[in-house]
Amino acid sequence: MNWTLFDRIAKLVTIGFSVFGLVYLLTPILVIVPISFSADRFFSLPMHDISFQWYDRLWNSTGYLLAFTNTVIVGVVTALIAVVLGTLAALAVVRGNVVFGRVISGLVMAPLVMPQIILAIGVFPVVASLGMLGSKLAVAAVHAAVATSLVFTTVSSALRGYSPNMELSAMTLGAGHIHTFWHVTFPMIRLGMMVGAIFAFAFSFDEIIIALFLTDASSVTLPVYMWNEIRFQMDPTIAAASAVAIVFSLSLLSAVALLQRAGRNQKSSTETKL
Amino acid sequence: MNWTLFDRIAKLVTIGFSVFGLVYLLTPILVIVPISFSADRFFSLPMHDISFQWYDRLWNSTGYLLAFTNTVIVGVVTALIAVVLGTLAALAVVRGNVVFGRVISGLVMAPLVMPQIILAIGVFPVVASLGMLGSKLAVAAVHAAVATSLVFTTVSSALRGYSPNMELSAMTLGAGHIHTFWHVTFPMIRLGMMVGAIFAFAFSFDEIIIALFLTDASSVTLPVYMWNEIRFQMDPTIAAASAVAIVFSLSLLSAVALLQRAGRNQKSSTETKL
Amino acid sequence: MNAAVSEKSRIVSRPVGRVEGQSNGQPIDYIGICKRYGTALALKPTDLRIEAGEFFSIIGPSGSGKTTLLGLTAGFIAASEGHIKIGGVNIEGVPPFKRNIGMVFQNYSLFPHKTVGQNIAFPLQMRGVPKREIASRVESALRLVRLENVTDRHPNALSGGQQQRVALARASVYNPSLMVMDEPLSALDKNLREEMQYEIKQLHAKLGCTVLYVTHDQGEAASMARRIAIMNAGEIVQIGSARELYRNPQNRFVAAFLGQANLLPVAGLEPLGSGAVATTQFGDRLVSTKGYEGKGASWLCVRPEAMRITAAKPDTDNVVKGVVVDSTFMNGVQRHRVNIHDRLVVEQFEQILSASYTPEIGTEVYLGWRAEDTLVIGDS
Amino acid sequence: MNAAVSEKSRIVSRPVGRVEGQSNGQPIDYIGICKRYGTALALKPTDLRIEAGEFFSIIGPSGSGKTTLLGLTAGFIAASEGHIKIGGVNIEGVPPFKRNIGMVFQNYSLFPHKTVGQNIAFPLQMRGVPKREIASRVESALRLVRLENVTDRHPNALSGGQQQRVALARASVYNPSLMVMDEPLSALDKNLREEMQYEIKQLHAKLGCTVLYVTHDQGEAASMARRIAIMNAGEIVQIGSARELYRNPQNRFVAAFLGQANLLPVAGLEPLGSGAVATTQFGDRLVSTKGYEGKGASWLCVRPEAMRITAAKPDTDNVVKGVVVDSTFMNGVQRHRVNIHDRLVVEQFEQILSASYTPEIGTEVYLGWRAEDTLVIGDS
Repeated sequence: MNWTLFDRIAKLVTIGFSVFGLVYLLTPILVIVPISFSADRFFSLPMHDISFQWYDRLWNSTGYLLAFTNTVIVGVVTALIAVVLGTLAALAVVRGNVVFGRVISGLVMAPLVMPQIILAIGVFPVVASLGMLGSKLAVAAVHAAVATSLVFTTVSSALRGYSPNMELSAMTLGAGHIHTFWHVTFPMIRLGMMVGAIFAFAFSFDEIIIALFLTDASSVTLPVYMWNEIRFQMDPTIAAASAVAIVFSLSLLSAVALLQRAGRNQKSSTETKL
Repeated sequence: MNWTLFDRIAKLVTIGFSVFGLVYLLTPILVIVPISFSADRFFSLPMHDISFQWYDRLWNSTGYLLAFTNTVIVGVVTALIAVVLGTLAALAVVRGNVVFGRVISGLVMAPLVMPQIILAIGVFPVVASLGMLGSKLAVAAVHAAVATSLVFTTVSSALRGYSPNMELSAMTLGAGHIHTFWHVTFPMIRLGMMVGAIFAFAFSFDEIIIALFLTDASSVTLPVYMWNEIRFQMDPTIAAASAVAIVFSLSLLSAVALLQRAGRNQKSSTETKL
Repeated sequence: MNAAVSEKSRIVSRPVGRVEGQSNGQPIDYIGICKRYGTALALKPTDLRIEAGEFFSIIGPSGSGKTTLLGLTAGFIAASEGHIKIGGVNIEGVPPFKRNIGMVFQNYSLFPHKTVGQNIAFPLQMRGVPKREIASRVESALRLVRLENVTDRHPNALSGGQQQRVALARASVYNPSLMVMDEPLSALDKNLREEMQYEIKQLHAKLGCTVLYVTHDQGEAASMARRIAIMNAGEIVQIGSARELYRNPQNRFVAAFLGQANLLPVAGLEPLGSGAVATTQFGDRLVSTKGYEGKGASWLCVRPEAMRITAAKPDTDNVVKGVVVDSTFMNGVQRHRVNIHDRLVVEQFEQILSASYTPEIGTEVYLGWRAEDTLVIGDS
Repeated sequence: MNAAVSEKSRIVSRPVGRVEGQSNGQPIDYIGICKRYGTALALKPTDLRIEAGEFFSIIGPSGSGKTTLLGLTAGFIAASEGHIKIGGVNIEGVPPFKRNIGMVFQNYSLFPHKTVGQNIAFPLQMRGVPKREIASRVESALRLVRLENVTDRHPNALSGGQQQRVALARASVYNPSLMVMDEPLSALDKNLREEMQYEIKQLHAKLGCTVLYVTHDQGEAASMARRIAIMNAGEIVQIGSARELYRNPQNRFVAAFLGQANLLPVAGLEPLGSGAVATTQFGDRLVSTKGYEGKGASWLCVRPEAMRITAAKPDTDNVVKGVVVDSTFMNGVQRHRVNIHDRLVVEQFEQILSASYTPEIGTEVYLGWRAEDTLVIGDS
């Protein structure tokens, strides 16, 4: 059916969205990247010279380096906590005999819908009273509350993607609980865990409000540092930092796309042959 | 199987997560709500008196009222734009003969993964050069870029949930393109569109970074206003505002849960009878 | 006989005469129609005429081109070459919603948000039929498929069989001259399927429209259609009644696709009168009353029920010796698997009421059959 | 006969003698076993003995308790009452991974991330079998199911039939004394299913283990099992060979579940010698050579192929007059539907090779059958 309404919409939308998507995706890149390579202090078109001076400055800025290191540490810790908790929750809700499965799902997903400014306002006095303001662990713990729901989602859908008979089968073949998990469950959800971990890291990498409330000068994360920088000066160093962050984010996105494609291939070949 | 590994995990996790989820969900509520009802300027336990003075002040604050109105206007416009664009994109990618369906999906989803601070930094000079800084429409347009991907997701999954034969069937029965869409496609994706619209609104309602860059005093949104308030003073009025925002967010979440349950019921009854 | 009687008792179900005022079917002509996707031929150039009011079935494995032929008929896809005439009128370029074809899909495709009544009213609304007339026609369509008191229920509240009846009512309420059915019963379980086969046959008798029935189930086609076209690899291999196709398959594919066939590989063939004598690759000389004109006479085809199994050498036209390797009973039929010449396992069926001899596994036996039940066929 | 011969030619497939050193099956006893969910009885208290090495099949509609019995056997669910003995040993409380049962699932449940070889090696690894021995046992297991050169491929790269063979190899490589199969062939298409039925029968002959085969397909059960238990509504209704169940169903459910049955409603019953004379609700007096002892003699059961259709009144024990309403041909069998007394449609089958008379639709005909093919049965 090459003449249906949907196909007419399709043609329209293909063109429209290519433009729309590219504009939104490319605007930051088109604005930020040229600035980051400009030779002038203030950006002007046409560009006179290409220069790496702002990247140079970025590389030699202890502030940016510290912020980047902090962000990566917080992101990795967030991802680790989220993967453990999210996977456990998914196993319990999807495979176990949980009485209040729906309620648990709701609780796991709740931090995702809570406005972050409110989460931040609410968590701030608690963290303060624990004396943990400025602690990277505190930031990671709060980030993990949100990120756990991301891992929960990806691992749940991986678990729903194959029959529980697979595990029953392993048991009849003589595998106890641990062996069953290790030989069957884990290989089947591995991909979901990895994608969930990347989502968790990316969320933490980008998050700014909670970090604004809970970090101090020593534990500041990259978005917060950039935010502070931009408030005081419009220095092309920030464009260079943004360009690096864009490349970093797009790499994570590509990793997810590749992992998901690998998963789809594995799954579709199962389906077509059955 | 009431003795598998998963069931043991389930028991552990049921208890663990109930606590974990409740702590994270309730912390803001437990911290914010009591403050908002306190009679004192500075909060102390035990609470001496319950008072509605901060809600009174909130209600009479022209600043909060303006910010709330702005937020709702921006949210509604965002939702409208996102529903139209997201639905068109979903129809084209899922039902149409799009050559680059994957690429379009990628472009639609891209703004969701782009760090918002970078989106804000990139979009700021563009909006400024268009002379639209402080325009609510500009904020809504940038919000819509992200929110479109949310609607795209919910409508796509609604479309994938039923067979395209449904539309072919309507056509053999004599319905042209418009009738087919109106009598078949639209009723089937209605729920997905509504859920997507709520997600879009909720995203816009909570978003702060883009709004910080693009709004001015007249177009300030609630999270930005709260952010400014909290930087200058820790006044329990902000607790009252937060409590209102929490109730608002939870209502949206409940609406989504109810709509999704309605959809599941409809669907599951189809499946069991087939 | 009149239709009202059949409502009296639930046990009774019998054919009802054609209702007056209903449409009569139109003939369909496929003229050199063909469909290419790039260089792949989904349907080779095909000529076919389906008579007005005929119940015509197309069967074949998946990927044989059935769905392509159906899509071309309904107008979902455009032909690469050739065209289709319905009632003598070329329908090339006519969109599906103007073809006035009633189509029944595999999964019913009822609209879940509309009631049964609204579902059946839908095609009438699309045709601008006045409201009052719609109500009465919906009612009589439901009566036609023997469903009542479900008008205001939603399709999801009905059983699979009931949903299929509603789909039939919806596809026939506007008196289409052609009804196309795409595996309409494959989602139902076996007993319900047989009941619905009978229902559809009766509906066809009442409506008198032409029916094009696509299925992969040969039993369904055999019990319903006047003529059956067998498709394979994008073309129609043979057309005929179930009986003709079973008794005179033109090649190996048709023989094996319809029921069970014992295929003995032929090494040499000589004419004998109007028939032939074949030497199998095992050295047996077997007689057939039918000759073979085509090229590549590769197989002797003998149906399992044509063979008799005996302990002593029988006095039939053709005899082969073998060892019983399996013997099973099912639904009144005893089935033996006999290994002949240590090289090929053949099947033999016998209804137990007429069976005289049921050998043990491992017994040496003779299989005997008549020359007229032996067919020489080609490879394709 | 030896196993090696069967590899020589692809056409040959014949039974292979039991391989030495393989396990012999163990008997299974179900003693008053029962399963309740709240107040709902999924399985009523059941006693059953399956003999050592027997191929035993359970059939029944979905929800009849088949899956519950299977889950209890494998150890996935715990019994509410009663217990199970395998080889005389009570296995109550023994977890599934210590029961040493080989289980084959409907969708094979092969591990997609392991190769075929690793899949089959898995149960041996779990049992701590030395590496070198594993390799040779995997190889011989694959040979047993006639699959070679697939050891290093992933299950997804195999066809459905090959995957099922791998699943069989994996479930039998550790010589379980009992193999439980849960609708193992339902995902395969019809031709492949028949081939695999034969394969599984042969595998059983080679291994000698006890097999519990659960299916909803009566044909599958009939062609494979020595004894069949028919389940309905949480209990075993009747146990017997396919032939016994078909020829002597104890009640209406069994008669209608296995094959086609004509059930004539009985109004009155008098003994006649060792048999009985029944008066149907239509007024016919019909003779049966078998009496009826149970309560509620409600139906006369006559199998369709036991009836002969004639134009003139035949000289058989039982005769009924009717009108032909439908006549179809399928796979060598002519099937008539005859409306008797304007109240009930009965079916009659005849293989066309022996059929003398094929009446037109609408013809008045006689159906005749013998007293010994008439059975008086109860309602349940």
